[in-house]
Amino acid sequence: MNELLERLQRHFDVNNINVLKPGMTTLKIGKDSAEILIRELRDREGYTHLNFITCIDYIEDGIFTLVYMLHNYDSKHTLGVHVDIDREHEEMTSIHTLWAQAWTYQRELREMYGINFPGSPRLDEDFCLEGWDQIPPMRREFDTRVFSEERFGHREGRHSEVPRVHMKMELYPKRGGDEE
Amino acid sequence: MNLRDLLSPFFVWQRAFEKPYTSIRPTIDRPGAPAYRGFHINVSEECVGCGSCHSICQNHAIDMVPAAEFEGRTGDSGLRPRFDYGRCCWCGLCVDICTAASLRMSNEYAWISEDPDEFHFTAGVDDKPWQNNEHGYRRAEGYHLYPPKRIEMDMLSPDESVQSFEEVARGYSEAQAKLEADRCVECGICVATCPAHMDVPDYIHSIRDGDYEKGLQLMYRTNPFPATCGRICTRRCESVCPVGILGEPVAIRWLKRFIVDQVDAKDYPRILNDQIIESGHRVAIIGAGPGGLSAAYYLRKKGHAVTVFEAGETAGGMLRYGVPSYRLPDADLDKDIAYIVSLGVDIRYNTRIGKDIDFEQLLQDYAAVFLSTGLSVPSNMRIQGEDHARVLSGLQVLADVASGRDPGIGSRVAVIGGGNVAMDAARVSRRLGAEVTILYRRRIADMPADEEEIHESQEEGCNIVPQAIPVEIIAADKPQQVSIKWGEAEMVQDPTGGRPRPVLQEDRMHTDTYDCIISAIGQGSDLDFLSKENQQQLAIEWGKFTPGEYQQSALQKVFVGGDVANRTADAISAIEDGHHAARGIERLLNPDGFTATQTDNTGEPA
Amino acid sequence: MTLSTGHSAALDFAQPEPPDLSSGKYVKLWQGPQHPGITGNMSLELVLDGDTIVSCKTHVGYLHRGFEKLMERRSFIQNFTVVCRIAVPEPTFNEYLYSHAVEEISGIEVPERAIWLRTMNLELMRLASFLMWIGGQSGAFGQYTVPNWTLAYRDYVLDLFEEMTGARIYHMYIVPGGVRAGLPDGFEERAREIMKGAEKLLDQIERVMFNNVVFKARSKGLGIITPDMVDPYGIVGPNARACGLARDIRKDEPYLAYDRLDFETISGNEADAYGRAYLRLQETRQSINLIRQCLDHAPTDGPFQADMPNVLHWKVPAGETYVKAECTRGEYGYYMVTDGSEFVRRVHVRGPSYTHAIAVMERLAVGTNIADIAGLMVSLHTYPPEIER
Amino acid sequence: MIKTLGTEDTLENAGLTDEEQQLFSNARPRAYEPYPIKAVEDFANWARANSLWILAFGTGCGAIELRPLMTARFDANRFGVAGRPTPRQSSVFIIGGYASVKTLKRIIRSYEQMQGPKFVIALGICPINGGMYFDSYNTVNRFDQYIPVDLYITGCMPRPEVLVAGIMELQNKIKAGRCDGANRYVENFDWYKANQKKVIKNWDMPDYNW
Repeated sequence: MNELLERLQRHFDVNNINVLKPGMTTLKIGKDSAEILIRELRDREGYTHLNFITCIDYIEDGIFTLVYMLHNYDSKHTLGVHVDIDREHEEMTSIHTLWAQAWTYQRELREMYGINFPGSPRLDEDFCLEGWDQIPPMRREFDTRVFSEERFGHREGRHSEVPRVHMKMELYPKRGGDEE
Repeated sequence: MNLRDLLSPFFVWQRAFEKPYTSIRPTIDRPGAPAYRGFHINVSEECVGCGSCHSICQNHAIDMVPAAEFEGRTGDSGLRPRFDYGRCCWCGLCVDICTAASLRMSNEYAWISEDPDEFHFTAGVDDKPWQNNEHGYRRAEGYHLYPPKRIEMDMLSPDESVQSFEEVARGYSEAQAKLEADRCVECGICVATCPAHMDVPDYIHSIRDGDYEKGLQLMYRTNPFPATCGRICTRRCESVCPVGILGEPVAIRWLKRFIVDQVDAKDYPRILNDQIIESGHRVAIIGAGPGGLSAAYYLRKKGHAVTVFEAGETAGGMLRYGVPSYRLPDADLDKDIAYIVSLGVDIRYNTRIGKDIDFEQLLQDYAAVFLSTGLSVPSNMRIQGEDHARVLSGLQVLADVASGRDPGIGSRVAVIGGGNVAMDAARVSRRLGAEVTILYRRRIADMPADEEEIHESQEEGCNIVPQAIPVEIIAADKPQQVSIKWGEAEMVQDPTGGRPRPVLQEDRMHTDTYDCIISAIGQGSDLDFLSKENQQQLAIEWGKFTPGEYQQSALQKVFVGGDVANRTADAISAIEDGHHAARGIERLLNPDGFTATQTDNTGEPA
Repeated sequence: MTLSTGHSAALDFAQPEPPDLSSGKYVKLWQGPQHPGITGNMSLELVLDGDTIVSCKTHVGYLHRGFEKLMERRSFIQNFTVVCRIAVPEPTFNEYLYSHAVEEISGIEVPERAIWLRTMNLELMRLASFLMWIGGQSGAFGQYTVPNWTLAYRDYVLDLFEEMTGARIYHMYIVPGGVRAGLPDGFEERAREIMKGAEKLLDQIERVMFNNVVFKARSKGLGIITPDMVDPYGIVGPNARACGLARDIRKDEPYLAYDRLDFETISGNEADAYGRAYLRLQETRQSINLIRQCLDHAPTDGPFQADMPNVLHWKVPAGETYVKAECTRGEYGYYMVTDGSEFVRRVHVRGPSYTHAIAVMERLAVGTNIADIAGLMVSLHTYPPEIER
Repeated sequence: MIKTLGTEDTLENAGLTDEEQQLFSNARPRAYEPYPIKAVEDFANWARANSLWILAFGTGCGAIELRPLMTARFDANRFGVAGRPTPRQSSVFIIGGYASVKTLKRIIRSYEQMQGPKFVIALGICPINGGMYFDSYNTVNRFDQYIPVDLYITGCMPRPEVLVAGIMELQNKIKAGRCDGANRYVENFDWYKANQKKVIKNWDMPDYNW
């Protein structure tokens, strides 16, 4: 395991190596060399299985972290490759030539986060949504509850009381903490 | 293709001879499994309406709605869960979290309707056929969604504690406090029960956040004695804490103490940031106990010039003289008082109303008077010989010890009484090296003292003799000693339904000799400073006031509070009286700017 | 057997050029979303030349509920009730993986009894799911007897679930920290009886379905997956095992009590629809065996839940993990990132159908007869809700 | 070529291209009128109630409990229930729980294609008030805003037993002549359409499919 990481560190600018548990490690690499690293892992290091591609929205840092989870069946080791991309320029090299299912993930990320993968097939086709007219729904700033209430509405006739407030109103309306 | 493959499908026919397994009337023949998660049942009498079910429901399927009165547990909020079966997913988390275990599930599952607006019901209130169903999901034994046991407070061992006046409860560590604060379900039922209506869930929340300064601010909104109450409060809040129904209540008092312990006294002005804009009004307060000082604090915050008249040498009243320092160290009481004084409250010590200043004079000089003189006169036992020199009052013993004087109790002491003062006197005597016997008229379970106090005094070696009625005090052979004649009592049921009465058994009399007898059977008020005329006007009954709205007495300018005006006679009630009187005085002095506390009553789920 | 699973340059998974529909030679046909042959809604946009498929596009999203978004605004305890809805025929895998991910990040040790109960629950689920699948596969080839048997028998397994967990479909039994209850009285005997019946049923099915000349004729040679396709297409589970790769997470990276159970990874050597179906039949039997072992070994007393903080304001420390389990269709995984707050930062649910129903299906469908497309779809054991979540 | 009606009482079909406009009708739906003789209508209702053909379109999780319904244990066939793969032959549409926006479009199409008299049963909590997915951006909350529903069965999931009970309830309702969901749809057609178009943003089908 350590040899692999050493090798990777020698050839690539990987950082933030994080051993999550035996059999699973994550590392971070720059956007430009990510595709080469993943290709290298697949072809030379035996990480032949792509578990998934996903994205984490760190809106407070202004980045999307793409996660490529690769698995090596021989060493039973899983390697998570993290790639930070700018939230404003959300674009990433496509890896659809490496795995057959990669373009599906990229299509999903396009729809759910708005990330562009130039060259990836059927990228702009609807995947799960149809006629979506809002910001991509998985972005953190999209509030699904507010949207649902506005567009779909709820049945009327619901009202709930907070025990504490209710008891104050009923039992000691003039006492308790004064409003500042 | 071979013949076997061709023929094998026809084995299907063998099934024709098997017993059919169609259920003829599915809904009737097939009830849900015994532990099926079907429609909800709520035992309304057990429910306290804490709203934990509402908080945990991820679908916002539960509304808390006011329901008709139930003979429920104390602290019942009066709300009951109302279910929206257009939302509920029957996960049963509400059953799992239910603090009172009143919420259950039946194994009924069929509800068909044409009207989509019909799928609402208040479990246990609306009549539903499954309310009395015996089957259905119940929380399994040993399954908890919050820790039922409280975090133990470190205590000095009884052997150590009797050696000195050092504080017995050592306080929570930060880790312990966070774990204990984590147990709170944030229902807020305690807020209603707390006489001062402290924002308990909010300051417990601030512990979880590690924001103790905010916690302190929250506490000062309703209570300027947090360090004191964090140690000696009678904590009625804990008696209604729903977490305590199935487990142990959240240690609200210790958590309050923890917050105060985390904040240094010199940071108080910065944190509390009480801005005072002088109003020009002058208010007199009689008595520098918790009630008087609480009123002083809130009046001072409103900008009034406050003068407190105190008969004793120091401020604190009963907290100072009546509570021994192993329960409330002087430093902590001073922490609270010093902050109140720092706002510009003028305390005139050694000033007795009626002797040094006339009450009528106060009424003339000040815009309002708050009267909280407390109960300072020990009650008599009303038995023969009780004026013997070796019969001491519990209050006097405590005051002597608090002031650093030797009460001179000797080495064998009998304490008469079962209240907190009796326990304190007994434990103080233990610390002074005496062997202590406590005589109490009723059973131990009937003792008005805190259970914890009773337990700790027993642990420290006080011998409690219950059902013992003092009959006579007799002079002993030696002048430093005194004898007491007492008789055993039998508890007799009261035919009118009151609590059982002890009845003296004439044939079982004992006489014991002690170095002194400490009488601690209660205290009365000293209102001699009021003229007869005033006493009549102020409607005093049994030495106590019965205040009106905002603690106002029959005299418009006079407000009353503290032990002298309430039944509970504990610090937290006095503090609230002071706070409420301050509100009343504010209303009197500044009628235009006054608004009663209002909070919006919306319960929209977050 | 060593097989080459490396990525060969010859494999080309570029998207084929769309056929020229205006030529009048082709017919475009939509299959789905309401196709009765599959579990869940998914549609195939097929282009036919005669009755041969020349191009296939999978369309999903009919069941998209945005679980990953919903989970980001629910607390950790609330999420466990949501996750089981992701895959209706196999909710417990979601429950287990979600709970396991939370436990792993927050360092909660699950008691022994809960481990065994979880294992048993998962294997019962596998049995129920396979029974349903066998029915689906048989029905897709026009035999309606077997589905009626298996679905009716699956109901008995659901009865066991009802007793054990309190619900038929959405069990919500495996919670972060353990399970919600022990086994009810008499459960073991009833379970053993149902296992016995299931075994008998599987023998009958083998005879009626697998020896059936029509089934054989239609499923043999259909949708062949070659070993060199496995990794490039991300094929997992029985689909991969059927072509000879002995890959089973239960054996390779054991979780729960699988390292203490006696079983062998089953792999086949015919990677067509028939081979896959037969392999699944074997795995169903294996599952029955595993349930029996669980019944033998599961402790009957002791705690079934770890000490938990107050779940109403449970903050899980910041962390990241990927946990996976072998569900009936292969590797099911939960990737979880937490940030120390009361809410999860990100959960990604990896369902095996994601690749099977799209990339693999689109490739295998080409050249297939239109009549076999439903059978092919079922033989890949696709389940749309886990694709779109 | 389908007959195009005059402009005063026709649908706009604005979602269709000019070419497609020619292929679809622009007629409004017509309400069902009962037979003038009550006995005949009662007989027809009795017949309808005993041949409920279900559209085999499992729109949500509810589909999983529909399948056991047809097996020997619950045997819905004895109530005259049978599954049909096409809306043209079906009279009952069982909404199996939540409806995502994408599926709602297909539900509307399928529902409108069903021949009257037709009935809708909504299964589970989600069609009532959003249920589990009340805050999801892709599922509708109040199903009765889009399609008229004759009967609601609450539960998550409702068990096959209660489905059987629901079917029996529907039969009673039909026999009593109280199933007027389809007529409500016709009478409030514009309201339903407005609601549908509010959530379906890519309306590329005729306003009424039949």
